[in-house]
Amino acid sequence: MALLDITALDAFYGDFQALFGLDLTVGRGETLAIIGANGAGKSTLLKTITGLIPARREAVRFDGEPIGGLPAADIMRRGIAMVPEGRKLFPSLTVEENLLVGGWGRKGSGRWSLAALYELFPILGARRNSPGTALSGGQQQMVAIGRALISNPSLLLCDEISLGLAPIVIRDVYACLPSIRAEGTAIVLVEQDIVQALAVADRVVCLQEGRATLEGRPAELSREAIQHAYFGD
Amino acid sequence: MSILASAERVPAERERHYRVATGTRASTIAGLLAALVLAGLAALPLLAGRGLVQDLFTVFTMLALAQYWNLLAGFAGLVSVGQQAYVGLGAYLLFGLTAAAGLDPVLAILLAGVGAVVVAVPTAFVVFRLRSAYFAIGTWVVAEVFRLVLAQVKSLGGGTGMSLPREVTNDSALVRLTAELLGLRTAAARDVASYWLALALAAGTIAFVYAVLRSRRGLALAAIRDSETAALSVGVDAFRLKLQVYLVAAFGTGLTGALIYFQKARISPDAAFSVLDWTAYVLFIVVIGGLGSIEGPIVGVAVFYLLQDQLAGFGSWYLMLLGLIAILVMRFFPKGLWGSIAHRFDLSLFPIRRHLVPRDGTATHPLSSQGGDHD
Amino acid sequence: MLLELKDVRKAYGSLVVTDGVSLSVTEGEALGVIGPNGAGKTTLFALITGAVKPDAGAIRLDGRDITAMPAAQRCRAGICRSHQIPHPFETLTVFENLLVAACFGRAMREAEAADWCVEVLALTGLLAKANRLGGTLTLLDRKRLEMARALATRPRLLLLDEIAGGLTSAECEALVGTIRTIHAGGTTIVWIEHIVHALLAVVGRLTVLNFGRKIAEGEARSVIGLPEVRDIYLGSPV
Amino acid sequence: PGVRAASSIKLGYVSPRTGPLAAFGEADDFVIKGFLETVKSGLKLGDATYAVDVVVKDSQSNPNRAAEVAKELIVKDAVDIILVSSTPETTNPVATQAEIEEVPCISTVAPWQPYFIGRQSNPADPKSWTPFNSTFHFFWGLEDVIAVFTNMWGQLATNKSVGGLFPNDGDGNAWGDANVGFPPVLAKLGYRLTDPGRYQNLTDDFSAQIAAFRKAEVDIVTGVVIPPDFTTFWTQASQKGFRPKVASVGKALLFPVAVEALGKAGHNLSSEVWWTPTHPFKSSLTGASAAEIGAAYQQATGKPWTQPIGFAHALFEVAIDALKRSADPKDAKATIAAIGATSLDTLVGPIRFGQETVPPFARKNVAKTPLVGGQWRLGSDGKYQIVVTDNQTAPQIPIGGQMQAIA
Amino acid sequence: MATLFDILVQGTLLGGLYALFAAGLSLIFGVMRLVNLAHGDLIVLAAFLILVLARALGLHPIAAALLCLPAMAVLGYVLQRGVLDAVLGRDILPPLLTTFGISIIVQNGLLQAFSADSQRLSAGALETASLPVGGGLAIGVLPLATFVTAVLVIVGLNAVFYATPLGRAFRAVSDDPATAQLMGIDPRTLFGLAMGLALAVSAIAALFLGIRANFDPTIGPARLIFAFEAVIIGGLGSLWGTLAGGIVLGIAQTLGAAVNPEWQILSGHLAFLVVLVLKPRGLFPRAGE
Ligand SMILES: Nc1ncnc2c1ncn2[C@@H]1O[C@H](COP(=O)(O)OP(=O)(O)OP(=O)(O)O)[C@@H](O)[C@H]1O
Ligand SMILES: Nc1ncnc2c1ncn2[C@@H]1O[C@H](COP(=O)(O)OP(=O)(O)OP(=O)(O)O)[C@@H](O)[C@H]1O
Ligand SMILES: CC(C)C[C@H](N)C(=O)O
Ligand SMILES: [Mg+2]
Ligand SMILES: [Mg+2]
Repeated sequence: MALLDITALDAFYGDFQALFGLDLTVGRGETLAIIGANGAGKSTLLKTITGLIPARREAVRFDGEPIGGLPAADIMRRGIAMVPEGRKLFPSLTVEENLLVGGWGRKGSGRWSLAALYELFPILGARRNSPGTALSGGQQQMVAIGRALISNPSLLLCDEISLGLAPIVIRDVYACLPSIRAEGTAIVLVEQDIVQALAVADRVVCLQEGRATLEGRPAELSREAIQHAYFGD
Repeated sequence: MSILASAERVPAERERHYRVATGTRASTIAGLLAALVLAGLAALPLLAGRGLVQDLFTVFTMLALAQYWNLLAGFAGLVSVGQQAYVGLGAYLLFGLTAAAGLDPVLAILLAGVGAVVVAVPTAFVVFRLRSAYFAIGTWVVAEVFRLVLAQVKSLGGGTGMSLPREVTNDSALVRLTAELLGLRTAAARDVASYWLALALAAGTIAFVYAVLRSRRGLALAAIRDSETAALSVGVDAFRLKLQVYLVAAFGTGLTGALIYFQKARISPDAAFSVLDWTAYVLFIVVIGGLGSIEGPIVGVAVFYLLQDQLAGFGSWYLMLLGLIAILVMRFFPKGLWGSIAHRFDLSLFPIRRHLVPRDGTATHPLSSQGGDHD
Repeated sequence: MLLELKDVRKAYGSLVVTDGVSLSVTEGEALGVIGPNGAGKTTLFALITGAVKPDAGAIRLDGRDITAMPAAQRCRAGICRSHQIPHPFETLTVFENLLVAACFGRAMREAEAADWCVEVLALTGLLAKANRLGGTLTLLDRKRLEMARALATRPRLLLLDEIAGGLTSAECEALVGTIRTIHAGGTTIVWIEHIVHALLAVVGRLTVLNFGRKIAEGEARSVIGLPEVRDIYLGSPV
Repeated sequence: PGVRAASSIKLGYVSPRTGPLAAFGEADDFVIKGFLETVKSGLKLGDATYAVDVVVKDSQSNPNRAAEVAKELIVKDAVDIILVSSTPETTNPVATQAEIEEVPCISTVAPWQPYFIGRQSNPADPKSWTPFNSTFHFFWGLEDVIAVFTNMWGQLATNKSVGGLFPNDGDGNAWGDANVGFPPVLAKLGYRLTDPGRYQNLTDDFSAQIAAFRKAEVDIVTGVVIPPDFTTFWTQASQKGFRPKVASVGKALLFPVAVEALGKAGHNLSSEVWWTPTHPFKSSLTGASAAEIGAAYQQATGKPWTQPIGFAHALFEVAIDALKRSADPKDAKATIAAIGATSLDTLVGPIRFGQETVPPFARKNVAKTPLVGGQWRLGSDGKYQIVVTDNQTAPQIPIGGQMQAIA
Repeated sequence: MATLFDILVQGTLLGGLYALFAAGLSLIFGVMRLVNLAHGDLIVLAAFLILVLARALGLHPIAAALLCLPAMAVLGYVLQRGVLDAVLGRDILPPLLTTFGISIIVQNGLLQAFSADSQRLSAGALETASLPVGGGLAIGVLPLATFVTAVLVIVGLNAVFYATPLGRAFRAVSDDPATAQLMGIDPRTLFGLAMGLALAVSAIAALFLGIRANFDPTIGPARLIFAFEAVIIGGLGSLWGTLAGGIVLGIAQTLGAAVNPEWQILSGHLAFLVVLVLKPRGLFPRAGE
């Protein structure tokens, strides 16, 4: 049984439909990359999984249970964590508190603790008592990732985590993904940077205007196929 | 002067294909109707009884207060809980200028507005250091300071208050003129004169606010509301603009306060600086009607007035109902009654949105205003 | 010299974010700024536009000291920026977003401003979305809007902060084309960008910041090749 | 039955029914109901019989609202007379409207100075004071309460050092006024008054006043204080060990509940008494005695009697009496003339305008009713009773006991 | 000297009272950005509840307050979930108007139920007990108890806020409810808890209000402005700041009164304005404001 099982998912912003009957699965421990042009519906998909946008109950199943449209907090407590687009740190919490709050009321134990995170991102340890938002963009991204990891989720959702990072940091962030996978955590990676995404993903799904237009293993996909799936023609 | 390379001037011809439109059909009809209604209202005292004239006086003055408060809170983002400061100030200026200095009340009312601005300038430098909730409470405290200070002025009645003598209320040139013109008793003529002043005030206020909103300043106000950081970085001097709005609101509120108390003829610090009457109810009117639109306060004042007129006799039950209505409207129509209607039917009687529309047939691009279209 | 920074310093508490940076930008050039996250690049823009006041040092425009000039006035003097995190005017249409900038950033009359805005909309590819509300735009369009709005003020000095992040390669190419057009029209550009190849396609000169200090400056290709730049920023050769 | 609907008399009645002053309006329903009962078969005036209607308006304890409802009564309900009661905050805005509109207005339950002087355009300048044309008031005045208080104090041995608590409101300014208030009279009678200054109502701390009183070794505390402030003051005084021999305070001690709120510390506090069921007066409308009306109130509401009952009732007495004497009850001018000529024995005593007991400038508009002094005594049942302890100002009202110093 | 000392002591104790009124306000201001205009009326409601409990069960008001505390907490939770949740948002006006509605409903509901009579919680000897401090001066036990309670409440709330996971969650939700949900935090539950906590504190404030002086259904709003001033002087969301703000206000008032009682309330307001002109975000502004 897949960890996450999405069937015939529609999503709306008011009258505007952003996703059309999407089907998708994520296996346990699998890394899935979601790619697609701007406005294709990638962020919308993640928001629907996390319950920030309503969905039909049966359209999203996690661990075998239907979770579509449940309150976000309920969903996240079941072992899903998210690194939101734009980082979204809590300004009145320090770096350390931002990390800790990620573990609020969630199940899951495992490798990720404060100490382990400071090992992964030493700069955060050095600035643990600064307000989270006083950090630079890249540092904030690290906090956002750490905040998601600390709950030791079985599914980690990442929305454009390389956005706005210095090349060297992108490399570091991507370098930490294998150690996250090694813990058995499944990852859904929404990414513009196709090269990066394909390098770490087990499987790729391409979205175009709210529909999946391509799916496969990175090695099997040709450049042309991706190009076509991205923009249609 | 173009920063674009001269080679790129060719597409610049494009601008000739578009024009900027503001009006809607509803607004044109509304404009015509408004003119008719205004004429009718001006003639009303000739036809209707004193009761109606009296009610409309209250409605118009509350409407003026609501429009100025809406200008502050709804358009400039300055949520003040202290506009009673200027109602009270205007009122006290009226009393001081007429009873003590012997001016004609109509002149005194105008000067009261000016006086309110004079006081508002230094006040602004205190309250403008504060933002959002700080600003709200700060303005309230300032109004309390005004109240407490005026309560010390013995020649204006101190904490006891004072009444306008009959010579002031009844012997104004305008009142005498009205009495002669319509052949009325003095007391009734005073009502009619006040009514005309209130009508002029309310209509003038709406016209003025509308003109501001359609101007570049209105645009800049909206920009500041959305993001002050961005507004500053494109050259909008937010401080100056907000200051201007604050001063205009002080002027209008002071003027209205003076007119209200010309009619009440009695003043005391607690009454003139009442946060309940001159801010809480005004806030109720604006927010129930719909913040940030000109129509909102009009709808709000109608609702408020009807409730009071029909139900005030029920004492505390009426007040509880008022509370309940506030809660329910906020619960189900958070944009206010007009806000919800306008949203639902895409209606605007005072349109301010500038649309770029193709000149007939020549446009190179179709323009859509839908929320989610793709190209 | 269009813009000059002299020993500019800014600290938040004990954290020195801009540590005595001096910088000159000549009229008509395009300068790139790179550096690790947190190096102080965005802060540098905030100092230039007046959103943040320096603790020490001087900022000059055309040789005139503008260190104490308020932000809005600097815009009218010809400096305008785009924000790293877009701040569209959400309740205004795209067209109105630009109109504010043209009316206030360059004190144009409204009619003149409207024509100018249409021109900028066309250039930045936003014309078809002119009547959409700023709040309904996608990230890409928000970024376009940031740039278009800055452009609407007819700046002499245009500051762009991470405008290419999150774009597909095709979108990125289109953007580079637009920026080159603007530059070719005579506008001076300073561009902060982590997408280095896009940056190199436009700028001639590059400044590298690290921990609030300028650590390298010069002709773009040669700066990129410096080993210290690779160590602290690129991680691998481009 | 037998009432011709075509001609009716409308009385407007304004009082605070909600808000901070609502305690004053609590007896209104009872009084109005009784009045309507009395006139239910119509009022015979001259040859015609009129139906009588009372339009009741709530001032919400708010002067702005009071002015508004007065205007409504005049222009919409077209009432023939406006009756208004309870504190200058209510009477003054209403009377001001009536004066402008030339509608007859009768008011009560506010000492006449804040009513008369407070409605002048320059209350600070006695020379500018002018009488009113159509508005009339009956109650007692400061000179009466001063006499009553000093008479009570005279019954006890004190050092004649008095501390005054006067707020900056209509009552407080009048009581503390250097010309018409307590200070000149007290000085004449050999009392030393310590008046720290006008405080705002709902003050949370009286330590400054207490310190000043202690410094002056005050034996007697007086003033006109709203109930919560007096409790704050009195409690704080006890905490700081300040224990005067006498405390004679207006307003705070009018209602039994307010005194009960003080617990044991309410014993022997003294207050002015304007009306009690033991007053030897009868209603000119129904003939019922004060005792009967007091008992009827307790029976109807289950609550102890309060002083405003008598005055609310008397408002209707004066109105009906004037209408009966009016040359034309539907003509305001005639009714105003009739009110001005009132000479009536009412439930609160005789009411006559134009008497020498009122200074010439206010004589036309003001009639005075008798005032005595009393002390609250804690009964064995744990309930407080007010006992009239001084009647030198109105000997017709029987005394219930002698003044006692506060323990 | 002795008088100056007395003024400062009385002012500080008065500040304790204001801080106690303000603590609950500060808490929900900090967590939900809710400007609660009904706060004063809810305190009065709690006072009536204590009164009823004390009378019906023959309890000492302190015991009755202990019973009232959970009742108010539940009321707070219900009020938040049932009414206020729906109107909270970026805009401060809908909640402002809603709490104004609650305010007049509570006021007039109490007026219907209890009439306008003023009431008091009788605490016997405690009301007037005092401790002599030498120099002929005495400090009332009740004001002292009020002050100590205010400090304890602030210490307690502060500990909850800055040293517990719950407090972290409170602050996270207050910054960004949508993102907080992604941490598994249910904002509605937390807001409910915050309001429950705030009203529990208001039950304590009600106890001291009711013993100290009379209350009646309409007395709530009168002290609201002082409570707001205390919160703002201290800096939004800072509980210690609220205590400091209360004390600044209290001392300013007693100092002003010592010059002339006319200046008492006015000097409190002027002190407020002076503090804010010098420090526009209050004495202890919170990071990221
Ligand atoms: N709050 C919203 N209201 C209305 N429409 C929205 C909203 N958010 C997104 N959309 C629309 O939904 C569609 C999908 O948007 P989504 O954010 O999921 O795209 P994305 O694939 O994540 O793009 P990007 O790469 O720009 O992040 C877009 O057309 C967008 O305009
Ligand atoms: N308001 C502030 N208060 C405290 N520290 C701040 C503040 N703003 C920025 N900083 C700090 O200043 C440093 C520089 O920030 P800045 O945003 O200028 O970096 P940057 O070079 O633009 O980084 P990025 O590439 O990630 O956008 C960072 O360490 C950041 O934490
Ligand atoms: C209505 C009142 C205020 C009456 C008067 N002031 C009194 O002390 O009794
Ligand atoms: Mg996205
Ligand atoms: Mg940056």
